[in-house]
Amino acid sequence: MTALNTAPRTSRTAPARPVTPPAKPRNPWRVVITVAITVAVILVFWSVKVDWARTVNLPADIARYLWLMFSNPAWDKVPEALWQTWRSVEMAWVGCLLGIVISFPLSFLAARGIGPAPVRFVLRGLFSLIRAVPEIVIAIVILSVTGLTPLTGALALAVNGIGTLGKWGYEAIEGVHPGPIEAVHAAGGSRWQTVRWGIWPQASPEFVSFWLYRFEINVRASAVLGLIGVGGIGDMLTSYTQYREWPTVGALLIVVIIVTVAIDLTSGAIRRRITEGSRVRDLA
Amino acid sequence: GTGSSASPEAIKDPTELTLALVPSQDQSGLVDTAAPLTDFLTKELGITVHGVVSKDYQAAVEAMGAGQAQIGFLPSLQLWQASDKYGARTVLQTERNGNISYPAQFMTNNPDKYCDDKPVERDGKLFCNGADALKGPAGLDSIKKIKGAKVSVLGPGSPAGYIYPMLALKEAGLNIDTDIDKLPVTANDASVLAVYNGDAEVGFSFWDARDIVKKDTPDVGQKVVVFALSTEIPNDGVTLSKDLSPKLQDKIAKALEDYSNTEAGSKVLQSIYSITKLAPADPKSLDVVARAAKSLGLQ
Amino acid sequence: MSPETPAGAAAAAPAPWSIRLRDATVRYPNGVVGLNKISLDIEAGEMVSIVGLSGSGKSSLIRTINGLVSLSSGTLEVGDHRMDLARGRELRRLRGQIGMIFQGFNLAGRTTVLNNVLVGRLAHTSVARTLVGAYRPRDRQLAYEALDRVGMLERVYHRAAHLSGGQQQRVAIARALAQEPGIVLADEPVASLDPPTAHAVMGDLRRINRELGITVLVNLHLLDLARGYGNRLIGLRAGEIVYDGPAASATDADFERIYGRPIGDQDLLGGAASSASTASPVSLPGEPV
Amino acid sequence: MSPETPAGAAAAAPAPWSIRLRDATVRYPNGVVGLNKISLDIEAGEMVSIVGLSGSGKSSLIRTINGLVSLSSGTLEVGDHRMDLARGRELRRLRGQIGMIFQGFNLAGRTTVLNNVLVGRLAHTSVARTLVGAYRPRDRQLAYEALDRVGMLERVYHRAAHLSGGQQQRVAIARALAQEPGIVLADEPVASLDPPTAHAVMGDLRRINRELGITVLVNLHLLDLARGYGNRLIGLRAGEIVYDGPAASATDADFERIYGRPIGDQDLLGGAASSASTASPVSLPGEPV
Amino acid sequence: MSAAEYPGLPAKPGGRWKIWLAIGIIAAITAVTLAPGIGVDFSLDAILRNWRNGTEKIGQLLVPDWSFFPRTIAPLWETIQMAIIASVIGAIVSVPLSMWAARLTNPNPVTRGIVRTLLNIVRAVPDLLYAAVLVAMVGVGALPGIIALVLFNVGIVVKLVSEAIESGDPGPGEAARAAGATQTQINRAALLPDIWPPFINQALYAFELNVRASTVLGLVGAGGLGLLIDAVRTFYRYDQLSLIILEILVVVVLIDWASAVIRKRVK
Ligand SMILES: Nc1ncnc2c1ncn2[C@@H]1O[C@H](COP(=O)(O)OP(=O)(O)OP(=O)(O)O)[C@@H](O)[C@H]1O
Ligand SMILES: Nc1ncnc2c1ncn2[C@@H]1O[C@H](COP(=O)(O)OP(=O)(O)OP(=O)(O)O)[C@@H](O)[C@H]1O
Ligand SMILES: [Mg+2]
Ligand SMILES: [Mg+2]
Repeated sequence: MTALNTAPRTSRTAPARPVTPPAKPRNPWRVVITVAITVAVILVFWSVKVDWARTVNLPADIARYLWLMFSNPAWDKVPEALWQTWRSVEMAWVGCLLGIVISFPLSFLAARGIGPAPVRFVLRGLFSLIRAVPEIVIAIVILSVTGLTPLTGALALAVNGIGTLGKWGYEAIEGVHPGPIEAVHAAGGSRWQTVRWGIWPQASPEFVSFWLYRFEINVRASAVLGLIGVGGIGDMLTSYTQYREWPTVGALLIVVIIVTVAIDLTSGAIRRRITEGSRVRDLA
Repeated sequence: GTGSSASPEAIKDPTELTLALVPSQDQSGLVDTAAPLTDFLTKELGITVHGVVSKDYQAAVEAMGAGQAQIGFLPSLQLWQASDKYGARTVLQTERNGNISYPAQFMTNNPDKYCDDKPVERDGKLFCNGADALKGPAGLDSIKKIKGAKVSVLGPGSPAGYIYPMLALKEAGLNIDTDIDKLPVTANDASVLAVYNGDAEVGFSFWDARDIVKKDTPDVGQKVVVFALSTEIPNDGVTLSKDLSPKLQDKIAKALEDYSNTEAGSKVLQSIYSITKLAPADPKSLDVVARAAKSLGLQ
Repeated sequence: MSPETPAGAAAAAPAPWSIRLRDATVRYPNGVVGLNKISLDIEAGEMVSIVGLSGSGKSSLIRTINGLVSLSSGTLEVGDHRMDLARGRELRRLRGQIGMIFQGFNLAGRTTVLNNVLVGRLAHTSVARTLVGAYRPRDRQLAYEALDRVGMLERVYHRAAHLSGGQQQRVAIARALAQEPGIVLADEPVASLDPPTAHAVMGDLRRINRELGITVLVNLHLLDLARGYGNRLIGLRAGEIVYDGPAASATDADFERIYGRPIGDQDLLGGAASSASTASPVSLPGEPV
Repeated sequence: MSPETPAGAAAAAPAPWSIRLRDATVRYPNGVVGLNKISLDIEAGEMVSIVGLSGSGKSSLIRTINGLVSLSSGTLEVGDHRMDLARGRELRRLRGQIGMIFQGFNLAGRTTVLNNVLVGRLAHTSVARTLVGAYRPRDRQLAYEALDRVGMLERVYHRAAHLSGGQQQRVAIARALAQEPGIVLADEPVASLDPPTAHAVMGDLRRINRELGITVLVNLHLLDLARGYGNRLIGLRAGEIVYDGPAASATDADFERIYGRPIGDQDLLGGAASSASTASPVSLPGEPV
Repeated sequence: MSAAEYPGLPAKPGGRWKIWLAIGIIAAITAVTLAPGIGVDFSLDAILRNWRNGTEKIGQLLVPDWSFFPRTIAPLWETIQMAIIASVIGAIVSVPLSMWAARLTNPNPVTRGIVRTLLNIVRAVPDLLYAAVLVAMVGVGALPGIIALVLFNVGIVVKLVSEAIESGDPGPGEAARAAGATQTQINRAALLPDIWPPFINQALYAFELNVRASTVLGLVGAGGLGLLIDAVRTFYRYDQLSLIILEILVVVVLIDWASAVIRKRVK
């Protein structure tokens, strides 16, 4: 603080008296929580047995594996890779669609201010439960119903999707700006009218964004589903990785990357189209 | 998917069959499809047979239990579980290069400690303590020295990566809970690499998992020495769901066995499953696995 | 009274409504007192201006009247109905009769101007129609009329977010008009408008008050507008009514009471501001807690 | 001239700067023409009010001057520098000399008032200091002074989002003052303030103009404020200058030209609005495309 | 129609066909993905016939074996440990990357494109593959698991946060730009304060994912719940599996609660 008085002053703006701000408010809880979290993280880092020195060679190793994979990719595996990619995409699509259809109404019922408290509680529990069950276990339960078919994969993805989409959904709904909701209330709108004209116009871009992202996740989740035998590009990738056929892995990766980048670009374009209003100009 | 559980008296055979093939860990190639095999069976049985390659043991067994798969090519422990849990019948056992069984191997990167003799080289890989016989059991006297060492082990469902080596240690007088420092891995190649990289002093795997990682680490045969082999583990085999009538079961078993005896059939089986022959199963040989698993307190 | 407007039937022009507050107190969850024991009678068909410093409770008063903020104590009657006791369908029906123009517009930015105005018809539209957006022709017609009235008809299919501040303000007014309300509550409806537009909007509010007899309450920052357009002026300070009387005859002393400091010529926006060069180290008025 | 303010050294009081536009045209990417061939000379130390309908280009003009909107054609000189050609470090240094008060405040709502005001010191702060938030004591001192000046010092550690509209406005003004600017550009700085506060803010702008000689440009909706506080008045219509002259002597005919329709008494916010009962079906002025 | 509807009403803008086109495309893709042979072959019949199998399995999962609890403590702790480390490192790395990847915080389309493409690639690679390759590089143990999870986290957090940034308010950034700030300063001083709530939210979500992704950790020998799940699955101990799921559920609910608290506080 002493520095304030010696700070060079210009003749112009300086008020006659030195300006002292009010005392900084203290928030003991904040300090306690920050310290607690920091200490916990440090303890965890300290307690885990990891030889960090091993990461030194990582760049060289990465270069070596990249060379192994991409110096001479096994192009002959590409047709099969494309077929398996289609498998992944179709399971992802059906799973995503089903997940959306089911989670969409549920996420509204689970949002504060829309669903009655008991319903909300049950639904949130359900979403959490689904997210707690490992994918493979969900797949095995469904497998006993629909067998070792891609349908099982799609259904497993759908069930899984309900957990995440439901959670994202009610979070997005609760996060919308309250103004338009208030306007609907003030005009005498009922609960579902509020949902349609107070919430949905605001939350729709987020929803679409989550749906597209979920689709992307589903395409990649086929690695796990591949284990049970329903195929997919992820399964092919891990299999060849386990057998260390790097040229094939390289070719597969090229396919995967092209496909997922294409999905990302498409979804980005769709999202931009929806949120157009908040478009930002690039400035000099 | 087809079929549903049926009462034993009046079994109506399904109009479609599903064959679940779980790749065995000790095969060198990669199984993508069981198509040649299912094509053959479809023709032979007059019933459409779909093939599915599943890499998850539990998924395959549960599929058989729920009537979603009727024919299973499963590893030994799962063969036994399918029959124990769901009444499936193990009909055939596979033969590789004339063997109907295979050993688990104990590997080390510290041959000075575990080898009583000088390691010898076979096919570019080192063995000691007579493990170069390539037939178990061998060198089991030396495994007492594992006490206190860091050991890479697979999941408890793996006969070669867990059950048999652990049983051997137990029989050698070690307490498997306290006497060794377990480094869990989930695949045989990882177990080899753990020893190769020095993360573990000793590792378990099927014989000879070093071949898998040889492509990346050509010197694995020199750095990782196999110093003991466990008693022989039964090969994988073919099991049939109880949803099938005994008549159809026999028909399938016979068709497969005959197929493996033809030169063309043997070639197909070799290509997709690295087996040379299918022979009638001896259910008792599976009991060994079950007993091994039980004695480790896993059931 | 009780203007029943069953969905499907054309609504009759609603009778103007009175507003009656008795010892109304609003205490926000964080302890701030927004309104402090206010008693107030507004007759059907009055046009009332409300002025006061920022934070004096103007918005709180307006929001209390249509039930967006609930009373901590006291009673509120709107028309013949106990607004403070109304719940569910009854509350929605009452609110449907009260048009509200929000300080921050409260438009759904990503949907069209038309859809925003149609929100004003929700109280008369079934949920099924709402969900698919299939409003009846008569409701659309009312929306067009309201937009026409504020000069925004040509923007009917634009996104609300693409409009300038003044234009958004006008859409918000159209939404309230589309309700065919018995009462209009306007929270600083001209804050972001240029003078001609501001006067047009105020004139419009006065016109619906005079021609249709709708009760109108307007929060204003501009004293002259408050004086010029209201029949009655209410001054708030720290959640209490410090002035209540005819608008035209409010004196400088009254404003002094409302704003808590002497009001010189320079404080009337119309005043000769050039005389305000006295501005010494600025002391801005603090708000009431 | 060229006020060099290397980071670390104390800034000398900047000399007031002039602004020179020649045939300046701003065409937005969607084809809308914001400014149409404007030529304008503003001398150092002037205080200029800019009025015009909503959408007439007031904000575009202000934003052009500090380079937030770039010219489609024409030239812009600020002080001795070609602002339209400046890039990178040079552009940032020039902007550091121009304080800007935005129409929508543009505060970061989730951080403190102090941090928002310190944004005004960024041009004089190294990136490293910014990253860890370690502003120099002198910069902090300038921020406190600026806050003190607008009466917001006691709120220094409050979150910006927790302030009322008028308070946010004042924080935004403090941010501009903390820059120690040579030019202040203010885009409707009093739109959400009550009259006493509005006059205090305008008085403050006039004071920095008179005492420190800082060039000030203010966009205003209120004719009387524009007339009362500006030395010079510029009227915009559809992106073109339709009036430029002394503020005090602007006539009703001039305003008529600016707003594109006759200005009666009722259009001056101070006028006797009660005479405006003529309001037939309202015809609101349309904006320029 | 619209012309007659109201005098002076402008014509409805075109472009509604685009919505129908989109619906058509979605329907077409769905039809293809459901087609027998090349598609998923949706069979309601099988579901109706065999749904009992599924409820039976779920029934088995509903009876946790509480006596198994002591054996799950160590693996649970190990999993949480890994998850914390990976989340913290991932979060720290994600802050600058998110800003690089969003238009609002990085107006340069070239660097933005590079970062986004790299992150797309990072996300495209299955975590199992990372684990397999990393074991060969840095050996077995916690390290490859942590690295795999960090990559996984960065991919997700950066994607979600950069999207949150783009839909945010550009105003404060503009104010800082007008005050002569560099892009880095703008990001730090004006935009970061409003970004951190979604950031914390996504980082917590990634933490939850990490707990669930423990199978990856198991694969590379870091132990944890993944390995235990594999073990109990091998012997069909649905009762033990159910206890493990319950434990993960507790963690998930706790994280949910934490992120709800944070959301409420920063609103
Ligand atoms: N939701 C709320 N929670 C807590 N306090 C509130 C809330 N809304 C308003 N207040 C407080 O209540 C008091 C009255 O606020 P109100 O919005 O009615 O003022 P106002 O007269 O409309 O001011 P302005 O002219 O700035 O709009 C203020 O002190 C304000 O801080
Ligand atoms: N970013 C933009 N992109 C496209 N058009 C714009 C943009 N910003 C402004 N415009 C248009 O340029 C014209 C001038 O806008 P400007 O914001 O300068 O008006 P203004 O005089 O400040 O109006 P107001 O009083 O409502 O703030 C308007 O027609 C407006 O729609
Ligand atoms: Mg208010
Ligand atoms: Mg403007």
